[in-house]
Amino acid sequence: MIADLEEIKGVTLETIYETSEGKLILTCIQCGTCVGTCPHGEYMKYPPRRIIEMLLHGLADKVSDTDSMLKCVNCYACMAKCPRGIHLTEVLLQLIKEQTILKLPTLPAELQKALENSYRYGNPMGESGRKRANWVATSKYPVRILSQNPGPVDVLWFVESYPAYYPRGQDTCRAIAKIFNRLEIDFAILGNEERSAGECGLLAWETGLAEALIDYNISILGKYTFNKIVTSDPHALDAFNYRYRMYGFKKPVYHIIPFLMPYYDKLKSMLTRPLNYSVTYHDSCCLGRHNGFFDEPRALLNAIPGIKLVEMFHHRINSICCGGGGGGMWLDTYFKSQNMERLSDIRIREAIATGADILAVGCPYEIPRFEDALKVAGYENKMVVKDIVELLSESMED
Amino acid sequence: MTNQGNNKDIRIGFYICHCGTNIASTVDVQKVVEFASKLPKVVVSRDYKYMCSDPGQELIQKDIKELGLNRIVVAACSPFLHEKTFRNASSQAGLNQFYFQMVNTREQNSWVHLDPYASTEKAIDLVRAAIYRVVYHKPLEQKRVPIHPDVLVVGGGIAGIHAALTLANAGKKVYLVEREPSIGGHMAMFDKTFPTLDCAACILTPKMTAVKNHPNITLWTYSEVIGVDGYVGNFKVKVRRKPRYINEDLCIGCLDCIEACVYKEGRFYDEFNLGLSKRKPVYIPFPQAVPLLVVIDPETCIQFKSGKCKQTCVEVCEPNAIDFTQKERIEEIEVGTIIIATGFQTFDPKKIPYYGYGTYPNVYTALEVERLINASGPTQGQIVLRDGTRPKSIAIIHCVGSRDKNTNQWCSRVCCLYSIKLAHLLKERTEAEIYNFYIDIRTPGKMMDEFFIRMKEEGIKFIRGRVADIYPDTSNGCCGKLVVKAEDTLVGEIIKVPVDMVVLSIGLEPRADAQEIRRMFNITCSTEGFYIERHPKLAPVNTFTDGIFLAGCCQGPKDIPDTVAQAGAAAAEALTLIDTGYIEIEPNTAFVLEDDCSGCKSCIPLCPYTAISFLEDKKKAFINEVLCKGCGTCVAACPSGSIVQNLFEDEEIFSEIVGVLNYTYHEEEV
Amino acid sequence: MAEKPKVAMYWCASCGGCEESVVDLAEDILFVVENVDIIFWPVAMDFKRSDVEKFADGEILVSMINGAIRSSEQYEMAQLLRKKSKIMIAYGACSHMGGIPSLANEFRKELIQNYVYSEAPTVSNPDETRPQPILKENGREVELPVLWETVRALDQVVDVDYYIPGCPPTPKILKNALVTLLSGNLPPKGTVLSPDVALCDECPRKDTKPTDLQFKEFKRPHLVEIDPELCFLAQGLICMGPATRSGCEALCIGGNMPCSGCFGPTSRVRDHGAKFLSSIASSVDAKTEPEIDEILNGIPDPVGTFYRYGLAKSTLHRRLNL
Amino acid sequence: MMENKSNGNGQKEWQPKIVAFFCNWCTYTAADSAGVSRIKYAPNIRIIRVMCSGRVDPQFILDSFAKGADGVLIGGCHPGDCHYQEGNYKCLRRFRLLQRVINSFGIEPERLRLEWISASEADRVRVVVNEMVNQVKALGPLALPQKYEELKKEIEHHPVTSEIKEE
Repeated sequence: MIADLEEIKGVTLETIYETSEGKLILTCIQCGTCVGTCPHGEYMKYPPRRIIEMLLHGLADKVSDTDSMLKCVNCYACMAKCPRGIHLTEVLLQLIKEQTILKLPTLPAELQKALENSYRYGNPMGESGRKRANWVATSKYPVRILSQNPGPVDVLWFVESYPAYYPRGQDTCRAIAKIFNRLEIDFAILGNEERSAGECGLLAWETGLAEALIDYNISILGKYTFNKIVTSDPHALDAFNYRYRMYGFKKPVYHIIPFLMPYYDKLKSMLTRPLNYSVTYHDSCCLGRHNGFFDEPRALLNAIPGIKLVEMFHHRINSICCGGGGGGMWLDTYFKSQNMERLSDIRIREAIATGADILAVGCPYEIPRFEDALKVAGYENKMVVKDIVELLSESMED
Repeated sequence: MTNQGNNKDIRIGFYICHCGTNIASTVDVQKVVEFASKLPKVVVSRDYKYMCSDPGQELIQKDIKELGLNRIVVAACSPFLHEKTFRNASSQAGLNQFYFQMVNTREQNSWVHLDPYASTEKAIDLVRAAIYRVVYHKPLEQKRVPIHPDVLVVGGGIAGIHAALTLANAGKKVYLVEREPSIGGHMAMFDKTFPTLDCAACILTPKMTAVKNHPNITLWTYSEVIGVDGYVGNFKVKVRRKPRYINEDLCIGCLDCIEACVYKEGRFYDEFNLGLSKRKPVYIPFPQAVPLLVVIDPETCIQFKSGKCKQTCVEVCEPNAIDFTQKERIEEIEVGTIIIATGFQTFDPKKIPYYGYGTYPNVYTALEVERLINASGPTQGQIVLRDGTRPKSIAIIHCVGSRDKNTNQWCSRVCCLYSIKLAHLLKERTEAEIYNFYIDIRTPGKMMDEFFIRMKEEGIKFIRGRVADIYPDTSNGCCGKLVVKAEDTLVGEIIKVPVDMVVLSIGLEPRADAQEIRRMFNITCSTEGFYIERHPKLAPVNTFTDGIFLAGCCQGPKDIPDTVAQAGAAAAEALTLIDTGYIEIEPNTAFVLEDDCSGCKSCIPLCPYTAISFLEDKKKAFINEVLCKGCGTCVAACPSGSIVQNLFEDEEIFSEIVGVLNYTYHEEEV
Repeated sequence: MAEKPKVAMYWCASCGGCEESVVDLAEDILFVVENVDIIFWPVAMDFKRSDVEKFADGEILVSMINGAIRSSEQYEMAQLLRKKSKIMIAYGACSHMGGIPSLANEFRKELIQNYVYSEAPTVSNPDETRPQPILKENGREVELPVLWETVRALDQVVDVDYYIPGCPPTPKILKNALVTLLSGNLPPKGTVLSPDVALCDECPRKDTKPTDLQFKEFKRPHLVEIDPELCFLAQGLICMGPATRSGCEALCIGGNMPCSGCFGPTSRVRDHGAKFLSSIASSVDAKTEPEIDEILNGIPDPVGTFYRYGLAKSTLHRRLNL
Repeated sequence: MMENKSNGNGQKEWQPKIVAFFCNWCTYTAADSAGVSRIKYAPNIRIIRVMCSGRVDPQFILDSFAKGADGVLIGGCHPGDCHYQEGNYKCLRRFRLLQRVINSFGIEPERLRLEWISASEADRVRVVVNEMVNQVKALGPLALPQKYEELKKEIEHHPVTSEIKEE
């Protein structure tokens, strides 16, 4: 499922066949599964199957002359279903996307702004870097900030930008602070020193920006002594696990959900307040399809007393992307201008069809996207979007 | 060192084969010939275009006679292919055939290397090794093992049935062992067969009855082979016969007991109909079952579960055939040859969750549809969905689980054609719109492509694109349809087709227990789990174990005509052995040098065949040549070097080591 | 009166046990004295090298050399005696196969000398005095023997006709050998003068060895109480008997100690240790690597165990990464 | 590729020689099948056929090293799949101990490798042979015959003596 990092490091469209990952492209049988499963396949002039055939015929330039690849939301669906096991998302499509962005006369404004902000402020929203740790003051439970208290720590919690600044994201932060404290985990955050992990930059194939952020974060992380990184953002998880590694970063990195699994028994004993909700869980692309964590989020939800889990039609490996990945978070206006339906709107219809009260998620992008989609669907009072950690915290009596 | 015989008069002939250009294009044949001619004791060194041809063999024979050669080395292909050929050629010229040694210059050299220099160097090293080795060869006699004339056929599908009948008609006694209560296998489940559309039952049932009635066939259904011992010609086989709880000799097949069962309706999963219908605890798998004997399923029968059944079945059975006390029996038989025809299983489509099998009731497997179409099936041939309605649109999805790295990588060969056949039958019975979603249509074989074209003419739709997603239609006026989403790759558009029924054309795969069966019979499996034939072209039904043959889909997916042809071939191979009466086996057995043995007993526990025993009177170890299979493990482990393996003597291998390493050459170099 | 055959005896790198074994002949020594003329035996009588040099080539009937060859002097003496003798016999395990001294082949010479002359806890050598090949004193220069890097068996430096095995050879073996040699009815060159069957053949415990022996663990003789009747291998103790020539009358076994292999392998075996290793390891009662290793770790020093007397004559001769 | 390249001057890059003992039923057959599939691998390997990996006498392995092999590869059937039931286990047990022994003799354990390659794993032959050739190449020549020649020199002359005379 996951490409060999050593192999894809520094690979270009010219050298792609020199790697065994790249050679897989030669085995494409043109079955069209990638196109059929691509959430934006209908809107691409050159969807993945055609890109492969164009590439094989030396016509890759023609593909990057169009905006086809800008529509890729890095959802890994084509890769997950490819019968030839071609690492489309990780290897081929990113290279085409890089070329596409280079050739575009102007980037869509919203994306342009997000990238600029990330560069200047270390977060895509353009918030002040000095306010990054402000949320800590609102937490009922203590959160140690390394820059103020730099001693060794077991878990370095990489908060990331959405959770740090966005109000609903801060809810998840407080939930995590509570869970960590209750589980007696030795943890700390970087605080204002932290900057976006750079995954959004990477997925939009703004390599220079991504490298700047990676260099910065690696140097900051190098100042402190810790054993592992935990983050609630699957995109940061991917950035650390697949990109930072290429730049020599070695520490283990976990997403909060699988990280909590070894504490399952202890955690479950603390979940005493019943939450009598019907819940449907949306598999995040990065957490699920890319990293294979399908059972863990469901196990944690099922640990909460009172919760009844119902599934949407598309779940686990067949889940539909919320549309936020690959820079999609800042392309909604652009997509709309192309008459494309928002993926979060499509997804929310399936969620509503389950009749669930709560749409549980495991990625900070999903909360704002789905909350907005619920509003558009006129459903904002009937269904609530919540991160799994929020539900865990809610069930945990103080 | 032990005395290796009189080496003075050794006269070696060396020959290298060009194999057309197969060897000669990579290996510098001339250089090897020249090199070999200079080695000690080599009298003649030649090359020839095709050594295995008659003139090639005659060349050797002429040299043996005229030049008095007494050792022959041929560098050609793998010994698996032509060692016998050259041994025979040598022996026809009056030389003991074991004075021959072969060098593998093709499969393990010219075909696997690109650089002619390195290939030639390798060939020279291996030729040197063979020439050094052959000096130590001894004249040996081939052992003859008598062949027990009885045959065991494992598996009662069409392959096993055909093989058994062929052998029985030739007058041989056959044991046919089938795991299920009836023979017939998968073919009995089918409705019609492609491309002729004749009814499977019509052509299969007469053969099934013939098996039952044949005086030379012992048919054991509901039975499993649980142990195999021995070797070609003399296998000892253990068969477990599971209790049916019916006295087979008394049951007359009236089926009154089924009628009389306390369960008025079927309540339990009907294996033969894949759960599309329900059966009672007392049942027959299908109306044409052979033997027509009922079975009682102890898992569901009230008598077995609580012991408190009214036993209405017993009351009604006039011949008093029902016997709840029946126990399993173990039969032990001796046979000379074995035909494995254990068949296949179908791919479990739940492994591809996005096709919704098991989630959406209207997603069926092709095998389930075979049962639906079949007049003796759960709906008496009516094509109706689980809610009783008749589908108006049907999608058939090809290649389910096949050609896919995530599931099975191979093409199952039969799915295209059976999908096309099902499309025809479904259209004929329902007049529904039929969409075939395919990656490639593969219709090789006699009348097969013609069949495909005919079906196109019938108006069946073919869409080139692998289905990416199946989900319920939730559009306005939601109708319970399923949306099949794929890219129509020829048009270049994504299509979403709402259909009433989805048929998954699941591929064929090895049975789940293929590995256990393989171990039991000591045959080999490919990584996929299909049994490997000895040679894909020249020995397609043989295995690497002498006396065991393959027939049908256990060797790889194939259709009915190919299965029957292979079953016939397997039967013919067995017949050849039986009618020859014996088999010559390699004399590579080990023997103890009695004078030298100290009787330390180290070797005795190492032999898996208990061929080594301790002679209490002499206080020495003794190897029973008949039981020895010639692995050489005891030889390697004998601490005083007192066991010798024919064909693989220590000195023979030591001289090969010296040869491949060009040992003296290195010394000169220093 | 016909002249008695001349016999020479010499020791090289050895412990002296072989010389002792001649004396162990007891009254049979009279048979020796009666039949041969001992013309060179420095350990027992006062002979000089020059005495040997005076003989014509081949004038001595038999030279018996015990001890391994590991210095230039020993090599020169072996060469000299070879030249002067009709028959050269390697006497005892060291001469036959390198013996205990050839365990030095597991190390570099430098390492051994460092230990012996400096590092050993009992050594006080503040001046770091070391053996020198040349001694200069009073204007004279004396060349002294040089210690070799590699310890060798006799036949690795000179041509050897027969071998008398054992550490040391037993009186019976020696007497039989002498009788054979004096009879003039000589066996083929290269023969080891003891039966070419492994020791189990004459072992009193042979019958106690089971036919289904599997090793679940290996024990070490100094750590367990040894059953005086039962086959050592059946007790989990390494006994080289199955791989070692007989002829010693199982003396060690009689003393309740397992065979350590001093008679060397049979003629059909090239590498004593490898062959024994093969038989022992084959019967280890485990199928997974960790389990196999756990059992085999019960043999802490396989080289020292399997090649105790024969490292010089083993296939690999010595440690090779010098 | 690891082909033996000879340049114009007739000088060769050093190429390791690997002696392989392959069992008749699995690994030898797999090597044949690699040929039939035209799978290419390094030509440094010299295959000696034995009926079973259980026939591989440790003496063969030591002798191969002593006679100039830079590496020895043993190929047998997977555990549980031995054509002779358990010969491969016997081979494995000897191999585990022998590896300790060769290590004591100063031969890197990587020069001796045991691999289970079934008849169907033709490509595994390529992978294993290439891996082993690369591994042995990295270790450099073992060259025992040459080392023995070198060691023999001390028999004939006294290096220390000659040094002193130079003074």
